[in-house]
Amino acid sequence: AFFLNINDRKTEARSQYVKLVELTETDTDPAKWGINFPRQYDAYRQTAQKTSTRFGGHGGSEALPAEKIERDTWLKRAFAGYAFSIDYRDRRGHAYMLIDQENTKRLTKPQTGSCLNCHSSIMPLYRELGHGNAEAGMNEAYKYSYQDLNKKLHDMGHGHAVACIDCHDPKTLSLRVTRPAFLKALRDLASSDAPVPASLPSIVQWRKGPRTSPYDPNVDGSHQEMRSNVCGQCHAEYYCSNAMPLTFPWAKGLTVDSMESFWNSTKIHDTARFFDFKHKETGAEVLKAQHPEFELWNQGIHARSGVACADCHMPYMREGASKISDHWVRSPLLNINRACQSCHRFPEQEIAARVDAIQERNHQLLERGGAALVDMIDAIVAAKNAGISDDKLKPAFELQRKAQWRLDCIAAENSMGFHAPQEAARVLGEAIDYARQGQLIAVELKAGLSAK
Amino acid sequence: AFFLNINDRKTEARSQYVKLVELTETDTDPAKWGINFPRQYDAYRQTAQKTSTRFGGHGGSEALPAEKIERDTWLKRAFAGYAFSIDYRDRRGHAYMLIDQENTKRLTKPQTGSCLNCHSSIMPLYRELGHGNAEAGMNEAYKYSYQDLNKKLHDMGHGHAVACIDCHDPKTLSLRVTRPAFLKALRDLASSDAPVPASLPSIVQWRKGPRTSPYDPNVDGSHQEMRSNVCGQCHAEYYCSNAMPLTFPWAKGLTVDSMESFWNSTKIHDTARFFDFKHKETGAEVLKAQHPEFELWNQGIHARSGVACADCHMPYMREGASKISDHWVRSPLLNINRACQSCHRFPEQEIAARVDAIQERNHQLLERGGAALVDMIDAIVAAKNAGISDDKLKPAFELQRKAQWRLDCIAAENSMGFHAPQEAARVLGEAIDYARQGQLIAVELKAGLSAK
Amino acid sequence: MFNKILTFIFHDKLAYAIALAIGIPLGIGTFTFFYAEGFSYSSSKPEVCANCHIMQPQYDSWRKSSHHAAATCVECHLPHDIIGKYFAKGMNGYHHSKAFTLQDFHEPIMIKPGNSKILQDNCVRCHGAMVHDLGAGFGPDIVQCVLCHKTAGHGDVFGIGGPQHLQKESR
Ligand code: HEC
Ligand code: HEC
Ligand code: HEC
Ligand code: HEC
Ligand code: HEC
Ligand code: HEC
Ligand code: HEC
Ligand code: HEC
Ligand code: HEC
Ligand code: HEC
Ligand code: HEC
Ligand code: HEC
Ligand code: HEC
Ligand code: HEC
Ligand SMILES: [Ca+2]
Ligand SMILES: [Ca+2]
Repeated sequence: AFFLNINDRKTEARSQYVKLVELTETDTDPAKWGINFPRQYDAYRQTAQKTSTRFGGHGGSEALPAEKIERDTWLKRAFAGYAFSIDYRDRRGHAYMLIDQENTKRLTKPQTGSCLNCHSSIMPLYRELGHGNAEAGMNEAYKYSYQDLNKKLHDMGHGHAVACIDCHDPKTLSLRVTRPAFLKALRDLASSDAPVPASLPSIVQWRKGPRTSPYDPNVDGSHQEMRSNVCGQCHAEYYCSNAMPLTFPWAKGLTVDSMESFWNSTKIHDTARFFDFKHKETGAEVLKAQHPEFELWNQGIHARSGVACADCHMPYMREGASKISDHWVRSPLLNINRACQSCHRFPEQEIAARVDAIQERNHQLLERGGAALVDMIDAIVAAKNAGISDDKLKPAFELQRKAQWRLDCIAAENSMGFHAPQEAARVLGEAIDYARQGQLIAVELKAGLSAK
Repeated sequence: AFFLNINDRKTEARSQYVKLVELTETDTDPAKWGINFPRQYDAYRQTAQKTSTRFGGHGGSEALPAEKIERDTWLKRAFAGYAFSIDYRDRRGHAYMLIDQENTKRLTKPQTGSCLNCHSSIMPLYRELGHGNAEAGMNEAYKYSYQDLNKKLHDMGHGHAVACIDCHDPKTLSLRVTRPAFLKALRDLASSDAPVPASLPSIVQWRKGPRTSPYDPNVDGSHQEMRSNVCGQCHAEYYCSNAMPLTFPWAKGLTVDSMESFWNSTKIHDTARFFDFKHKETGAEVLKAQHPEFELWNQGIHARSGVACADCHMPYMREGASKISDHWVRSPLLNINRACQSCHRFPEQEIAARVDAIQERNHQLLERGGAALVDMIDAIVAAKNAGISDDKLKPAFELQRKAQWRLDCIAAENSMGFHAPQEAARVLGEAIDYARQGQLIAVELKAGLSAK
Repeated sequence: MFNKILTFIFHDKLAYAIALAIGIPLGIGTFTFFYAEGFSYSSSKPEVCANCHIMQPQYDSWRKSSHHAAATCVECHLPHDIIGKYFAKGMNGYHHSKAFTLQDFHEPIMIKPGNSKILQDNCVRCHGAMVHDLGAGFGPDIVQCVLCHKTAGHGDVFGIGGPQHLQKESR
């Protein structure tokens, strides 16, 4: 029967590879795993290759990816006074994640150890900081400076980019989520009454159950869900500083609006309403969005249809007599036949054209939003120079916060709208409206008309 | 069946029926066709039934569909000074098309005979007006008043709503397009170098060919294309008045932008740049969009994938051993299993939920656009009252024209964004931006600041 | 095996009860008998499935699918351990016959969870060697093959009257 059959295959799967080395929870070095799984390891190392598509991969040299903030100048205006205005580049392959972090000029401003959560194989270090308890460890990490914790990491010999052990159980090889911030965020989401994200039907099940033990994707999640969760633990919006432990804003849901209301109801430095930074030119307390891939994808039709990150970014490939997952995690556009055509039986150029049409529309609207944002900032600055008080300008600041959050949610998201085309466009439409409204208020105030 | 090809089924269907009566080009009365094809006729008559979905079908009583302009008050502001501000209701079933037209209060303003093009079985009348040539007839029709031509129609005994003969050849029963305006529009589009619409690959073929005879969907179009063309001859943006023959703005392409540039480069009353009406409150010369279903659907993934109007709105249904097309043309949401599940093997409620999510997003953005439009109109009026000259306000008028055109293209389209979700949202995003920019200019002028 | 019985009980208690009570009402009984017996000696003859005009579309599409030479209906849709086979035939036989007789089934016909499991089982039965890495031994809820290989048995699910030209292109 089906179940028996699978169990047979489980033992089969384990016994199938020749186990040349024992793997344990402290084996962060992919090279050692590579001895048992040479094919996955070889692909994994490919992530060091330079790749580039119209919007994906990265421009610039191999030495250093292109500066986003130089290409899209409105970004520099938006992040004025924030580390991202110093240095903000194209992302690149997994192999670079630690180096690129160590080299970013954003570190010229003090950064926290939490940064390492998604840029290194940090679990053993977390466990040490937490005396065996990883979550406790994460709640210590933010108190360290980036430099100190990064040194600790290297000293312990775990100075690796995301490694096998971050997604796999070294004994059974099953997929698993290790990052405490992700686990806590889903725990809170599950126990709230927020709408269940499309990609996590297992939360619906859990809510129906006795709820004796808190929701845990590693226990309650289906295998197909895990094929996305492993990515979601890093490709997600977050806040990380030495003010509080690394936080994902998911307790009210994964939409742009529900994350915003989470941040708005969060306190920082005990008293103040949460904000990422005070905008240098206007003084508005604004939010910064970072790579909300997991969140935006969840609003799209693919997540709804049970299509996982790995389905497109790690498609199966034939290797001799068997199939393996392509561990060269990269843009699916570099691999359309495997990444898309098993489900979409259209010619490759037709599929590429569909993506381009979606991304082009999104890009147009994003540029339009950028222009509106800059106009708003100019107008507010003009009003300030004309002597309008911050108190009067408060409504304009609120609108800047709203507009910038929405614009950034799509700009920082890395699929140029593909993961959820209509939702991305809706969010940009709102961003444009708020930016123009903010501009109007500033103009009216400056002109001495009462802002209606 | 998945592959069972339609031509088989057509012959199947045709060879099935016992020809009890001869049918000719003057047999507009569906009842007579019904003698040969009782099943299609029975379904066809069902279009007289009241149907209603969240956004589809119509509210209001059977006697009279609900007034759109009362429900969405911003529409009334947008159409101030135009017939649509007098009476603009929900659409309903095909059976009503002639009655509803005859009864609309829009006729209190003089209307042309061209109106009948899409509301009646007009072809015999066109041929008479054109001495055998239907297109020549259409080019006469606009000179008649609606009342005169409608009387002629009834006198000739062709006072029927869209009838079998409008979509079918009475001899072979094959699908065909009869309306000259549609044929001319595609002819012009084909011979231009505008991008080919997704739904018409046959134009690509024709352009490759010798081009000896002009493009004609009845000759060059594939069967699957015809399953949409028959609808596109009416569910399309148009201009019709006694100033020029009925016109579809397709010579530069089917996108919102290319139709706009077609109208902008069209002359009316010989000299002036084309416009539908002068806005009563602002005096801007604006455009009116009508039901661009064919155009918007063409921007969506379904058209790209070769999915025809008839696939969703006239799905095949099994009658015993044979399959027939459901001639009760209506909202697919009333018929999800046949309309959608033949391709999407998801539970009905999941499919309904997907549509609702798409329409809800679109509706939100549309309402937001309506609000922006009203704010702009208010601001322009305020500026006028403050004595700003129309000359100074010209840029604001231009923006009103752009904003209103885009907003209307999505508001007048009848799928609440479903036919092309991302494109609809993009267009609304632009509409919002232009409306707010227009408002800004008016505010700045009023405040005596130079509009930048 | 037992799990499969359970899945069927779960999906059609009524059918289960009736199937066990061998004194099945005659009309359906003989139908079921014909259905189940029919296959025990010609168990790989798709034509038998196509006996039912209702199965014609699947038959036609199967003949055009990548598997027409590789697998027959029963090889994908019936379990391959003796008891399971008969039990499933009994259930499907009863169920489909009833549905066919009463014409009360949902259209388009869609596979039910119980039969999806059998199907998945059969994919793996033939392709185990190729896919035994998949899921990295994760467990019972390994990815469903049909998520990506919906076309294996019947080609593209474009739907009746669907995009003809694309069906050609996509070959
Ligand atoms: C249906 C296929 C699909 C799914 C599912 C999907 N993506 Fe993508 N993803 C894409 C495409 C297509 C792009 C655009 C690539 C490009 O522009 O080159 C993209 C882009 C990206 C990028 C930027 C890639 C680059 O080279 O710059 C990241 C990062 C990403 N996706 C992560 C994710 C994550 C994390 C998930 C799951 C939460 C996910 N994706 C789900 C198809 C998918
Ligand atoms: C431990 C954190 C972490 C995990 C887990 C993770 N990523 Fe990433 N990913 C990153 C970082 C950091 C980068 C950027 C690296 C850089 O720019 O130096 C990145 C980059 C990428 C890129 C861009 C690659 C390129 O060539 O531009 C893609 C695509 C991507 N990730 C997809 C995924 C998918 C799919 C998964 C899950 C299967 C995943 N990631 C899991 C942290 C992670
Ligand atoms: C929740 C996971 C997570 C955390 C925490 C995180 N990053 Fe990243 N980081 C990513 C992912 C995913 C990418 C790749 C996608 C992208 O570039 O948007 C990335 C990309 C980068 C890049 C390369 C692209 C760029 O932005 O120039 C740098 C540098 C970087 N991160 C630095 C940092 C620093 C410094 C911190 C701490 C303040 C930090 N990261 C915290 C996940 C994270
Ligand atoms: C495992 C199956 C699967 C994979 C892999 C997959 N898709 Fe899809 N895709 C779907 C499903 C399911 C839908 C929803 C429509 C439907 O039900 O057919 C969809 C919808 C789409 C749509 C229309 C929706 C929209 O957002 O406009 C596009 C475009 C698309 N996919 C492109 C891609 C591309 C590009 C890739 C590869 C990078 C890809 N898909 C990979 C299953 C898949
Ligand atoms: C993929 C399926 C699909 C295709 C193809 C499609 N439509 Fe639709 N159409 C819909 C759905 C879904 C709605 C929304 C119905 C509702 O809101 O009740 C709709 C709404 C409409 C409406 C309003 C219906 C009502 O009851 O108010 C009209 C008119 C319409 N479509 C015409 C067309 C035309 C003309 C074409 C081809 C040019 C077309 N549709 C192609 C699915 C489709
Ligand atoms: C001769 C012109 C004409 C043709 C051809 C035509 N329609 Fe219509 N259609 C109309 C008119 C006019 C109405 C509105 C009737 C009314 O409101 O009284 C309408 C209404 C509809 C509605 C709304 C029905 C409801 O219950 O609200 C749908 C859906 C629709 N048409 C789809 C189609 C499709 C699909 C085709 C092609 C198979 C098609 N139409 C062909 C003119 C036409
Ligand atoms: C190119 C085809 C076409 C032409 C020309 C046309 N209509 Fe229509 N008409 C339609 C379609 C399609 C619908 C249904 C979709 C909708 O209501 O948006 C419709 C709906 C209507 C309705 C019912 C809904 C409403 O708007 O209240 C009225 C009344 C109507 N038309 C009157 C007219 C008049 C008057 C004219 C001439 C000025 C005219 N039509 C010209 C195609 C056309
Ligand atoms: C608005 C357009 C339209 C009108 C009006 C219309 N039909 Fe059809 N008819 C179609 C379409 C589309 C098909 C599907 C053709 C195909 O795919 O082969 C069709 C198919 C048919 C068929 C072939 C068998 C089948 O059902 O697929 C018959 C017979 C038929 N129609 C008879 C009629 C009769 C009788 C009337 C009038 C009572 C009528 N039609 C009115 C559009 C229309
Ligand atoms: C003849 C086949 C066919 C029919 C009928 C059909 N679809 Fe689709 N649908 C597709 C294809 C093909 C795609 C594009 C994605 C892909 O390649 O799978 C798609 C994509 C979609 C998507 C994702 C794209 C988007 O716009 O978000 C939705 C939602 C959808 N369809 C809903 C429906 C609904 C609702 C109906 C019925 C009213 C319907 N479809 C009827 C074939 C069909
Ligand atoms: C007596 C007529 C008949 C015969 C013979 C028949 N079927 Fe069916 N089949 C049906 C009907 C009716 C349905 C729809 C039942 C429903 O969906 O409730 C169906 C549904 C199915 C389904 C999908 C629904 C489900 O229960 O999962 C599968 C798979 C299937 N049949 C396979 C087969 C195979 C394989 C054969 C030959 C071994 C076969 N059928 C022979 C009438 C028949
Ligand atoms: C009775 C044994 C058998 C069963 C059951 C079976 N297959 Fe196959 N399959 C084969 C053989 C033999 C081939 C090679 C045929 C060929 O290359 O034409 C094949 C080829 C394939 C291929 C490659 C050709 C293609 O369609 O792209 C795929 C994918 C595949 N099978 C998937 C599946 C899936 C999924 C299932 C279950 C739904 C399944 N198979 C059930 C024997 C089987
Ligand atoms: C970013 C997450 C991630 C990282 C890092 C990762 N894997 Fe995987 N791995 C996956 C996913 C997702 C699958 C697919 C699992 C499934 O479908 O059940 C997989 C599957 C596997 C499998 C099962 C066979 C296959 O290819 O599907 C092996 C073996 C494997 N990985 C080894 C490794 C090794 C060795 C490394 C380090 C060099 C590694 N993985 C790093 C995510 C990851
Ligand atoms: C997430 C998508 C996905 C899932 C789920 C999946 N496959 Fe595949 N499969 C693929 C892709 C992509 C290829 C093509 C690999 C290549 O060409 O290198 C493939 C290839 C194959 C092949 C070889 C096809 C050939 O060309 O000979 C077989 C057989 C196969 N799969 C069977 C299965 C079976 C059995 C299952 C379920 C246990 C399964 N697949 C699940 C995506 C998938
Ligand atoms: C290679 C494996 C394979 C073979 C052989 C096969 N099928 Fe299928 N069958 C499938 C797959 C895959 C599906 C789709 C399941 C899904 O959608 O989850 C399916 C679905 C069905 C369904 C459910 C309705 C539908 O169309 O989705 C019926 C009925 C069916 N098959 C009957 C048959 C009949 C009768 C035969 C023999 C003529 C046959 N199958 C041969 C794999 C196969
Ligand atoms: Ca953030
Ligand atoms: Ca118009």
